Amino acid sequence: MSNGIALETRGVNKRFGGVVAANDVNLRVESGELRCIIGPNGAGKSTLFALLCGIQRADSGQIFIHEHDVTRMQQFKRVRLGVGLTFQTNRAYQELSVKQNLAIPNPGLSHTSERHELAKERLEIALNGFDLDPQDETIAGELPHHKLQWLEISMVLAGYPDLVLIDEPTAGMSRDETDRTADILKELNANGLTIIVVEHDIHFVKSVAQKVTVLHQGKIFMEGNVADVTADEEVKKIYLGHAH
Amino acid sequence: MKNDKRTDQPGKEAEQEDISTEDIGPKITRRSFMKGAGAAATISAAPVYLSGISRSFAAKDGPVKIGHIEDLSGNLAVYGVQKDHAAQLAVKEINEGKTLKGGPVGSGGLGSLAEYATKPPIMGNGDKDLKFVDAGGKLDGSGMAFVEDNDVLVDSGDSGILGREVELIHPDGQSNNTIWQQLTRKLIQEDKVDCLVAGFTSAEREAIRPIVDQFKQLYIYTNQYEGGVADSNTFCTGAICEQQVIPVVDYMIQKFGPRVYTIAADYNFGQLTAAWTRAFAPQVGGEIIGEEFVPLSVSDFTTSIAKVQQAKPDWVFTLLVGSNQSNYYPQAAATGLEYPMASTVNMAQGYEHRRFKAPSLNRMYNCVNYIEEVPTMRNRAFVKRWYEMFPDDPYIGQMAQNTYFSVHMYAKAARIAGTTDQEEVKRAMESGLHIEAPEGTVFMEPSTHHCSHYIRLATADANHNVSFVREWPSIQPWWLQRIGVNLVRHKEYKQYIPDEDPFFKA
Amino acid sequence: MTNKFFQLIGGDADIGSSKLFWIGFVIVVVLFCLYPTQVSEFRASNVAYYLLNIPLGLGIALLWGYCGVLSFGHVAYFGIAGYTYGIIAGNMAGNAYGPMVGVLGGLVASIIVAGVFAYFVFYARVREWIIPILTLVLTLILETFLGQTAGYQWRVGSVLLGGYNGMTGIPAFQIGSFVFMGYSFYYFCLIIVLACYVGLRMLLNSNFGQVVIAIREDPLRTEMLGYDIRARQWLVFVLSAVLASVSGLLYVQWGQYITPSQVGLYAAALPIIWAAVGGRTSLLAVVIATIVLNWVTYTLSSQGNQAAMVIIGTALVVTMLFFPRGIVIMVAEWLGQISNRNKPVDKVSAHE
Amino acid sequence: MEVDALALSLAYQLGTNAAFLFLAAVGLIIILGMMNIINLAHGELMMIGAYIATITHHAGLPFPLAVVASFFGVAFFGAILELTIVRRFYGRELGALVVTWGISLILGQGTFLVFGPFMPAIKIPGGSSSYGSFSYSHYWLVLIAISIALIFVLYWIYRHTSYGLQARATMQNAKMANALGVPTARVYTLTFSLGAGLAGLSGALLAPTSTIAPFMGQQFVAPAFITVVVGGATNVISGAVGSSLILSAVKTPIGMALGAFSGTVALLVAALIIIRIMPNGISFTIQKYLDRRRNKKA
Repeated sequence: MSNGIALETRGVNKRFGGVVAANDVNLRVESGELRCIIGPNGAGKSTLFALLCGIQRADSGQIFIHEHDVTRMQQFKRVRLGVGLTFQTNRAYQELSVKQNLAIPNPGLSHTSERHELAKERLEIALNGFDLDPQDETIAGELPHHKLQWLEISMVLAGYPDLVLIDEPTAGMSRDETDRTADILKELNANGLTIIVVEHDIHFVKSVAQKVTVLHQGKIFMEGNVADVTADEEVKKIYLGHAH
Repeated sequence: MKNDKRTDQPGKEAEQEDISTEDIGPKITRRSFMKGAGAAATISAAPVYLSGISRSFAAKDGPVKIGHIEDLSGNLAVYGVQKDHAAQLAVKEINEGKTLKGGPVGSGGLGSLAEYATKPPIMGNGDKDLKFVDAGGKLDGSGMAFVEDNDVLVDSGDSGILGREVELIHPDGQSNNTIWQQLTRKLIQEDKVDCLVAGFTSAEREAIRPIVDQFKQLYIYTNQYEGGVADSNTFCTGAICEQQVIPVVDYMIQKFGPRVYTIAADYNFGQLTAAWTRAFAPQVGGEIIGEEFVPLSVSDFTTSIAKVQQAKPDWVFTLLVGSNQSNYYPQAAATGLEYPMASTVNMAQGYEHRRFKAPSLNRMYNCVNYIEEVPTMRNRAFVKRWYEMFPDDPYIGQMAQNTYFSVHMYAKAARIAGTTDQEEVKRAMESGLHIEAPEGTVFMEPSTHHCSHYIRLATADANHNVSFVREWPSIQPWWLQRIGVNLVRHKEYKQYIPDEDPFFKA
Repeated sequence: MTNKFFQLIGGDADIGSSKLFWIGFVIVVVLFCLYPTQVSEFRASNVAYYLLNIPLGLGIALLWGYCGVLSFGHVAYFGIAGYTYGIIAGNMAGNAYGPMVGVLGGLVASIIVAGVFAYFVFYARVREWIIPILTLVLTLILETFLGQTAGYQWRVGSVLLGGYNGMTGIPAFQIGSFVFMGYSFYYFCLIIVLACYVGLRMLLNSNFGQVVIAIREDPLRTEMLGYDIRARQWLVFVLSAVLASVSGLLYVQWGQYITPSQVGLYAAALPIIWAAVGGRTSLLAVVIATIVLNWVTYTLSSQGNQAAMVIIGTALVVTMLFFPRGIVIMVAEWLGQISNRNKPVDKVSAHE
Repeated sequence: MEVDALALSLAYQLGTNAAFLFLAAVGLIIILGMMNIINLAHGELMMIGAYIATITHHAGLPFPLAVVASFFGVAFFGAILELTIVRRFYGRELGALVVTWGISLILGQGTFLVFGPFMPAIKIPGGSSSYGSFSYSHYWLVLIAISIALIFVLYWIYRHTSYGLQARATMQNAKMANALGVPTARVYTLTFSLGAGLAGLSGALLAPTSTIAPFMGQQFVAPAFITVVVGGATNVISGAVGSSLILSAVKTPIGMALGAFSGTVALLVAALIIIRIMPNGISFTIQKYLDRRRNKKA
């Protein structure tokens, strides 16, 4: 699975009014990678995800998923190419039961059916690892916060994607829960899932990432392995200067 | 008394018998004609009063039920409540042993020898206590063609109908056609009413007529409408186009000129009345120079007013219906539109001349069969009786008067029939019946089930005082006859529209 | 297969899935079947009128309660189906197949109009709160148009559209030579209403229905699971328009008559009221509210009570204030708590 | 023919049509735009305004004062409605829609039961002048002027008063505003009250041109909603102004050339098309255009 490019953007731009949210972004993620995207608040991380999924349209530039040009493709069609997304604020169906939450995603929609067996295994890994029962009648809104995050990740996996975009999965989690999330994501990645995570928690980033992309003011500021990036003075400056 | 035979031979021996037995000679003749020849003829043509004939009937079981549906809530309640009160008043009078004068019309025909005042009486000073400003011609006979009976409410010699009390069942149609259908079924199937009196809009009438026909229910529709209903079970007592449109168009063209602009409500009544105007204006020397149909929901008339001004007519024919559309009058007045106006609906229904500030309806001419201001003594008496019973009512409209005499007419027909059996009563209704209504004499024309009416041309001046500029004591409902309807011979259950008459295609 | 059937019909997309509930359900259905044997044809025909409104109410429940899209103008499809049936069956009067062709034609006409309209609405991704007003505008256009069709130029074949006076003399439904009138029409309505209820309940318990509910809960999340939500919303809209058409077809067969006021503002609000008062997130609640509210309206008006509208308005305000999720649903939950304290009755609780 | 007279008349018609739509919609759009409440009792609030104006005017109050009385009377009534009923429906737009429909039924039929079918009308103040074959009602000219004045007054309220500032903050993000110490509950009450008061004011201003009847509100409901939908809620004032101008620009010439039915249908069809092109309404498009221009400058 490590051959091929899972995701690529070429010169993507996006402005909201006077704010530049994406500035000539050229991002390239190989299949089988586990990439972390970091950056201070307002760096355009969530916007980038929205552009990748089609929730927002780029003003200019191109986006490729599995080497298909999806720049003008509807968002649900991109999902069908094998992409999954969890949102920054949890969007599992809080009024529905866990069972319904997990039943609603339909693997049949995914175009990557030849990889279904693998995807099915990954779902099993997630459900077991996150301790979720697909027959559970509990209303999702009654779950604790971390369980709700895990539920949303599992829901996305239930659609059998092979590329998932995960937006701040560990926000609000305890250390143990964060570690468990990291372990499962690594295990999923080992089973062939390409993962892109937006995260603030450097501890988490250090524990999972193979490669890190730093975003600043809508631009790719730096890209490299974890150690290099976290050691970089400029990166530290950005964080200190803007986030706090 | 051979009451069972009476309905079989309406207008023949039975009536002659009544004249002698009831001793009603020229003394209480409906009209005392002052001119010699007329007077002589009238005596022979004297209609018959049936007061007292039913004394011999023993009280049958249970009350006579009159079903009455009108809208007591919702948009049309304005008119519905008036009509409901009219039915209550009539039922009260019937139960008190009263009736309106009238009966089958004898030979000579109705009003055939009547002439009318060259200068009719004029009323003034607004509001409920009208006074004669000018009584018209002199009352000594030289200036007056005829004098109507002043007191038309007489003893019926009966208590209730055929000795049975009359019960009024009057549910609320809620201005909702489906509820009208449900209520009609209920009144017919469950309450088993002897007579159904109902309907304001034509839509309501058409909603319930199939049910009426399914159960062969005797049904009286009391509203003014566009005409054309030929239905063996339905009797229409309101005025129709030929009785209202032609007189007013004729008068307006003579008085103000031939260029007519029509502005009409964009639905059945407005469209069909406009079609009548289109067909008849040329015959009386007029010309339609413009025509606009306005949807019922429109309430801002700026553009319509500008279009009238652009067309520069001699007068405007306004056939506007409902409370939204009556906004036209104040808006037109404020814009300085000062053309004379004519109508067949306004004033008499929604009393616009009372509601709107003068001079919105200045120079409005309206052909009506009734309006509260009708200056006759019999009407003043009727108005007085009404306000005694309903002191808080704002106005007595044309339709309310129709409902009032229609209920009395039913009672009269049932007495002629000697039974409340509906088929028998229908035949009695077809016996050439007339009734002395507050408006004047009304005659139920047997072949078409429509009424002749006493039509008046009422006009409002700059202060909204109403006066009457011309009267037609009896205008026949002739259009259905023209296209060959004879319900006595051939049963029918439909509504004709002018397009079915080649005359209107020209 | 049968197992699957029971799973679908008994699922938790609607209130009541216990054995006790189903016993009660069957008893009520049997009572409805016996009712005409005990009353006059008039009473049966009155109750048939309450019944024939149910599909319209169910359509609103499906669209608003389960899919989260409020249409204020579903009576437009009621009217389109009714008028089309009147035109076709009227022109084929005397032909035994006329009414059937009319029913088909009515449904097809509704589907076309609803399909085109829903395409405009959903594929433009119109904001949620605009949809009720857009649908209302559509039905007002229809009313304005039909209102001015009094003349002969609006004759289709031998049938007059009739303007505000409405279209009269619409043939009753018949199969072969058997005409559905009076008692038989009552049973005809009862069967159709049962079929609509059971069918919808099964649909909503299926995966399709679950996705519809998911769209109501969170359209974007659902779309990001790979569902074309616009196509689903479109389909649900058309399906609910079909349900409204079923009511329209039954209505013209019941009264043999239809007027433009059936697609007017007041008529448009009624099904919303039924759904809101009963509880739009339950099919059964809407069914019950439709019957009860129609009965109340009729009873008040048959007594000539001028305060009918004030009473209905007050009921509406009180319901929305104190039973925001609908009276029937909240009573059912209360009953459910009594009989079974552990199990919540309504999994698909209201989304406010 | 007299082309200038016709042109002037068309301009006048355009103005009155736009003023009618603006007045019918202004109260509704404020409540909808600021609070996300679709107020189906809007027509009845206008009706109450007309009734207050009629009653006080017939009791001897000069008409302009009667109009002011209507504004305050209906604003007060609106505040009571908000405090007792409407405030329970924030965030439940569709619930609000149903409950306000219930309120409108009660108010309409209740007024009928209390005051009867009609009220005596108010005479339209002012006279008329004519140019060419057309004439113009002074009162409508005054209404056009009042509509324009109202635009500026609203603009001023929202830009330069502390209520305006708080209202805009609440509209953007109620939670944040509340956290920053804006009394959002009071802002909502004031906004609903202002919207209701404006409905009452419009009802009173339009009262002389209309039949004063319990169900008179219904005539304003459809035009008001169409204006609001076309306008959108991004910016209350630009939405109401823009959409009433555009709609009357469609309706007036078509109505003049083809008649009232075509004018009405054209209005409805135009509304559908505009919404298809601009799903968020005219005000959103205006806002976007302004943003873009600002960006270019920046």
